[in-house]
Amino acid sequence: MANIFKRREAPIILFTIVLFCIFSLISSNFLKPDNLGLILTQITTTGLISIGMLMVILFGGIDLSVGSVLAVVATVVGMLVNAGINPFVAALIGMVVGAICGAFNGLFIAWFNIPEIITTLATMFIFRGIAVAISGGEWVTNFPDSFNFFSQGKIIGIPVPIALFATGAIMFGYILSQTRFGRRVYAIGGNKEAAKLAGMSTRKTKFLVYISSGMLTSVAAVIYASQVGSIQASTAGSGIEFTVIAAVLVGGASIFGGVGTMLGTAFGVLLMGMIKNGLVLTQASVYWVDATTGFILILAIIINTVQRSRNLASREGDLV
Amino acid sequence: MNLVKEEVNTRLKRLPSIKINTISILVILLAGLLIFFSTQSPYFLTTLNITNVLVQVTTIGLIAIPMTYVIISGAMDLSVGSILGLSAVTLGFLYESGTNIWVSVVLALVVGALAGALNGLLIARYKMQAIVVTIGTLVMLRGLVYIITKGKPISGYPDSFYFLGQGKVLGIPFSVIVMMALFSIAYILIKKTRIGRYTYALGNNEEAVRYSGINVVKVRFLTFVMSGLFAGIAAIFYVSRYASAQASAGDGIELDVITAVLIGGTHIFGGRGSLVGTFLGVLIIGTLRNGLNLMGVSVLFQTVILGVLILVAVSRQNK
Amino acid sequence: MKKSFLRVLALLTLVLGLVACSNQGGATETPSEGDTGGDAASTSKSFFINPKSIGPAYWAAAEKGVKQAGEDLGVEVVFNAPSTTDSAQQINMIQDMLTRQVNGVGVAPNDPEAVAPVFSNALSQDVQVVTWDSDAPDTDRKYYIGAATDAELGEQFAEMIANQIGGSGKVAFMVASLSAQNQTAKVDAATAYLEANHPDVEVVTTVSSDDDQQKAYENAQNLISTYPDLKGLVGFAGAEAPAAAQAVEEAVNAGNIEQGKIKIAGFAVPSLVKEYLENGTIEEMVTWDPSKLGYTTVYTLNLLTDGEDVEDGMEIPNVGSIKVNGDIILTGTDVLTKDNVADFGF
Amino acid sequence: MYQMDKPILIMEGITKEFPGVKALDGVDFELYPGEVHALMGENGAGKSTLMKILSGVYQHTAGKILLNEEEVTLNNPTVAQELGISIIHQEFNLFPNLSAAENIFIDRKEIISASGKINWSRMNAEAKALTESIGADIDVRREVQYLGVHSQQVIEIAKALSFNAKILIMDEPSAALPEDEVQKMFDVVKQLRNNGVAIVYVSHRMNEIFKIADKVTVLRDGGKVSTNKITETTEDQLISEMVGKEVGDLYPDKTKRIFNESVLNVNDFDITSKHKVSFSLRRGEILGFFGLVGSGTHTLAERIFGLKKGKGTVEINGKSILIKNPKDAMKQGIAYLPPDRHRQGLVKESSIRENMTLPILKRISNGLIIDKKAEQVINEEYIEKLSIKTPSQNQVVNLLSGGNQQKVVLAKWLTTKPDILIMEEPTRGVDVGAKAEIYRLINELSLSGLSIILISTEMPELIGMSDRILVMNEGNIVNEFKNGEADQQKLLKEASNSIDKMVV
Repeated sequence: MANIFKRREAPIILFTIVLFCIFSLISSNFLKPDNLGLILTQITTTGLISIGMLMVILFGGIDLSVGSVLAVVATVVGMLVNAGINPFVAALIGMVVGAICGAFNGLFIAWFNIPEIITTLATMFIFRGIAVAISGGEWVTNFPDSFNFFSQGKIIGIPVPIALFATGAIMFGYILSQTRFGRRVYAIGGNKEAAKLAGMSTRKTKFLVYISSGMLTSVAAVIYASQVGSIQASTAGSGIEFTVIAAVLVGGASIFGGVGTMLGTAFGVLLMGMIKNGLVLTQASVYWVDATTGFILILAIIINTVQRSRNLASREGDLV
Repeated sequence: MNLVKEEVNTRLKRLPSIKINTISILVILLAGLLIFFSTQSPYFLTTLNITNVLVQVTTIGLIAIPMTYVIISGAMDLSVGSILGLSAVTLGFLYESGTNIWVSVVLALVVGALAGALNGLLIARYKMQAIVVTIGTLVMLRGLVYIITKGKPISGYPDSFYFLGQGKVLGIPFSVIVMMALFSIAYILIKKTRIGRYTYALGNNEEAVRYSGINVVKVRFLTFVMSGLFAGIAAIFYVSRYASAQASAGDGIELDVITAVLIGGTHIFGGRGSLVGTFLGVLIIGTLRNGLNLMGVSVLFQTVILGVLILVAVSRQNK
Repeated sequence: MKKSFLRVLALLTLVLGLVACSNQGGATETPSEGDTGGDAASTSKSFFINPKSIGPAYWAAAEKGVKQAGEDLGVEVVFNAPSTTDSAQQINMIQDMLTRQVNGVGVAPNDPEAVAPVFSNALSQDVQVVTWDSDAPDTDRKYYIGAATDAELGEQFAEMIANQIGGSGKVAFMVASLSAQNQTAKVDAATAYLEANHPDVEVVTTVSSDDDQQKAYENAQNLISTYPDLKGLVGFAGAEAPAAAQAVEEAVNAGNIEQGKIKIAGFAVPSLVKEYLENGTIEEMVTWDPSKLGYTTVYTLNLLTDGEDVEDGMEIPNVGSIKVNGDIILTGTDVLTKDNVADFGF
Repeated sequence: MYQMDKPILIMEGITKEFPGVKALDGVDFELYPGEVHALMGENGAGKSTLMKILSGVYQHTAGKILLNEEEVTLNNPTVAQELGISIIHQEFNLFPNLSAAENIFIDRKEIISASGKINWSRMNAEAKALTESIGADIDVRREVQYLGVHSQQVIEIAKALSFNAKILIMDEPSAALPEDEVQKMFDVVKQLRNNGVAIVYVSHRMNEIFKIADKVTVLRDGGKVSTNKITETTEDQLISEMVGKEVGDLYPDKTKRIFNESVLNVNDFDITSKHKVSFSLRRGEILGFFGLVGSGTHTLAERIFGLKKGKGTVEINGKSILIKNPKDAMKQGIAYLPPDRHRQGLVKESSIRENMTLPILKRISNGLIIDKKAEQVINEEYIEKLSIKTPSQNQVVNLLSGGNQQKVVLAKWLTTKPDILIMEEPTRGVDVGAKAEIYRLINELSLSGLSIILISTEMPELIGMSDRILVMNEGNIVNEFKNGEADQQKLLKEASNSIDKMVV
């Protein structure tokens, strides 16, 4: 039991549970299965993007371009679907486009060694421009019904978006914690020099991470397009990077890299989604929503920090 | 003896000249833009237009000053836009509820500084990660703005107040004079005083500064208070110039500011950078926007051009 | 040193090359086509038409009307705005265009108060100023061009939802922004109208999407879940109604609510709600064509710069007859149903 | 003793050129299985370049490397490791965010099962076995950032051992180890040697070389000076080979020293809430502190300097003072030279000038503005006083040699004109020539009336420099040795005895 509390995810899990209880007490509708399903559906886009963001943050980087990548992919997929292409084929093409965007980031970051924040700040602008250019500034909308599969369809009784997010989270959770590739991500984030000496290729690993991040974002984009039903390239996904980064960091990851888990991130995403849903449900004044969200965020960060410093205090040989 | 080191020596001795290069590259870039735009638009190189550009960059310029300090010291402040909004509506709210305009101005500055102090407290004193904390305050303070205004812009200020953002002294807009003056003061502070030394040292090796008996917490705290205060100053000029305190004031400005600072050659990981560079970075962004506007280039292409500029201009910042 | 100089050169070339390219490819500027019209005298005129932001499809639709007018009237029009609905950047841009010595500007202000100084500045340079889509009544603008006044629209929305839900029950308002004046004015008018005429209709809350479609969609989902007895959703901006319809349709498909239990009213862009009108999720909506607003704006500016004026009931080509009420020009609204949705070209 | 005739490794005429400079010039080096071959030389002599070539980090520009009489190309560290060449770097190359076991086995095929999953239980078990084989008891599941320095070193050694290394390069392996662990490490080294592993032992520490090495090779200025059997050389000879000239006695003469009043009295001063110490320091005295890692010597220094908070006051010149932060300490004339100059001592990207005046900027400012002139004068003064070798005071500290860097840190604290100077590990990572100079400086300072607390894990240094030595063990001062009383055995015994036995 004591070990559970030492885990890095402990505070965020605990905090999520407490908040869950508070919302349940305030609003009777919160605990309804429908609503819980709703929360899960709503977090799928941010959730999928946060998986890639977690890996990027594990490297000590940050990706500001995810919102723009989402816009590019959603626009492309939407236009393909409207051009009569099978939604699944369109989604696959979308993933290729996402991978190309990721590769573009990865190229500048891993090969040309330009810091992540600078590269992605630039590509945030560039991809957004490309997305609008592709769309011609018009709404991409009126998708055929078959495209609804990605938002309303079910796989063995589970809504598709939730199934996709769960698959992504479990898959990458496994990769990160159990495979050589995943441990490389942690190792490089923990100590880049040591990783090089141990013969790991930082470039290759980083490049792969950005490609996977691009692909995960494109899956999110497909769900987004199907859920929302109409895409406006200039605003689709704009600002989502902050929500995603906040979710990953609230989930216990460190901006300096090397620290963070899929479990923590999933809870971070869940927490963010719960706040958004809960604040509407508790019928709080609309003007209070942002302030309360920010306050809860800071509270979560404080709790994380307290736990981290307590862990450090128990460091071996504190008498030196 | 020390053959290898000497070799490294000769390579690294060029460090100072690299620094000069950064500035000269920026100057050449700015000059290139000026020449290009003046060939493209007859209205570009007019006194009126140049004044315009300078007035337009005051908001970004004012906030870029402390941002340079914050980034050099190895941190980051994403909440400046929200602080600007908060100070702006505080000013409007206080004046609307009967407070003297100048008292309101002072109190708005205090609110800005206090918001910065909140960041500083969490980041400097409690060692929380700057990006995380300021994303949190970004959301929270913007929320506060909406609570105060309920979304309605607050306008109708006395004429004397409009002088700040719209008045001129000897033909030069007052806000531009203030920005230049603050840039100069900040330049002297960072170049010639111990505050500047501490800021650079903090960005390079915080531990060593602490072990030198310097109150690291205080220095870092001050950079964030300064950041809040300057966002407050920017807010005053914003309200005065636009005659209105709107809830969305300053939304998203942090990216513009950080872009300007980075283009100015300040190193994203701290320890290196200069205010001259930041000033040039601000001017480059302002000139680019203005020139492209005059040419009637759509903002969509403008953002793409800005993106490419960042990628190319800042790519020298290898890790 | 030599190397870095080359680097700067390369950088400059790249950036300026891009600028040049984008200028050529920039679809925003319609060069005057004086040779086709033969109206050579007016070719030197140029107008700056400034929406709230660039990118949203609503404005893209408006841009079509603006360009059409530019072509028809043989004037140069520049259609541009910041990429976000940022008041400060918008004003900077207006100022830049005044430097360019345009003859008239048409602005959809993000902050109606903040544009006052730049408008009086324009006037002092003999530049004609009108507002469109969103008004700034306390400024020196000559005319406001809208489909209807915000108050009228708010009341129209209110009447429409009250009608659909049978005059009593809970409704929720969905807006694009909590701080945009044209949104809040409509909300205030609608609330007042309901209080006065349909006291049994209760407005439970107002939610904002910040112009983000996903947020609008999630807002609608959360509203449906929060208020089990909700009877109506009112969308005050283009992205709200389709998002509401999408959420309602999903809830119906999932069996959470009955078909037709939640009605949707408000403003809609026809192409966005086409399928929902056709499948019955939406019965009727208020709409207007932003391209008509754009066209009328350019047309009005052209008249003003020629020293003429608009008149009540005058016919504008491609738009129809307009209503002029003091300094307000109205192009009128349409009620959108599944029967006429196909007739709208936007 | 296990000794084979054929060399496992032959390096012939190894030359390494960096653009414009020769770092190594035709060095020959032979290594036999089952021998400990010490590699010595001052900083910059080429030791690390040679070892980096051997471990595949650098590639030589001329010469060849034969492994078991076959020529090999070592183009990256992985190749070297696969050929059985492992290196333990002086600076830890650990992943602080990963567990001890993962650090040992990171990125290794052996611990990955057929399905591609990491076999955690096998990895942990093997890691445990490896660390136990070196006599260490570590929770291998714990993240390295929560482990102490000595455990981290053990992990480094275990990592190298896990490769079944035939050639093991140890770069200053004892630098971070406490004395009792050094003995354990020697046992491991001997064990490895008996198993036929060839060990290259890079060290500055003479006494270690003579204890453990079979052969010793000295490098100077990128070339080889000599290779000798350890039995056929002496300490003096090695030193003169390394510096190229005779150096006098490392330690100054201590006979004519007199002390008067005490300047610092520490009574019942908290090290932790459980441990209190009392001692006093007299004017002009060099008071040595010896303790193993974790004994509390470092905490004591940080407490007196106000970097760590705690209870208890100190008495300075008869006045009782509460020190809450470094500012308070500096006001009382206390200065503290920290043990790790890279992390704690220097802002390495800044110039000498900026580093030296960092603690006294307030004093040399007129109002807010720094008096550049005064700053330059102070710099000139101390560069000369400490004979820091640099072309200018604007030189970036990064570019100085270790000895000169350490002198800059020392100068930085001398500019504060302290009465009491606490020095921790003042000669760590500094070559012999610079060491002698620093010792001379310390002695001069004490003769001019400066009271010095010298905390060190290097026993010869303490014995050679101190007027008195206090030994700390588990947060308590357990014994005091007057000048001439202490020797290495006694110090180590007091420092490593369990407290229970001490309380008689």
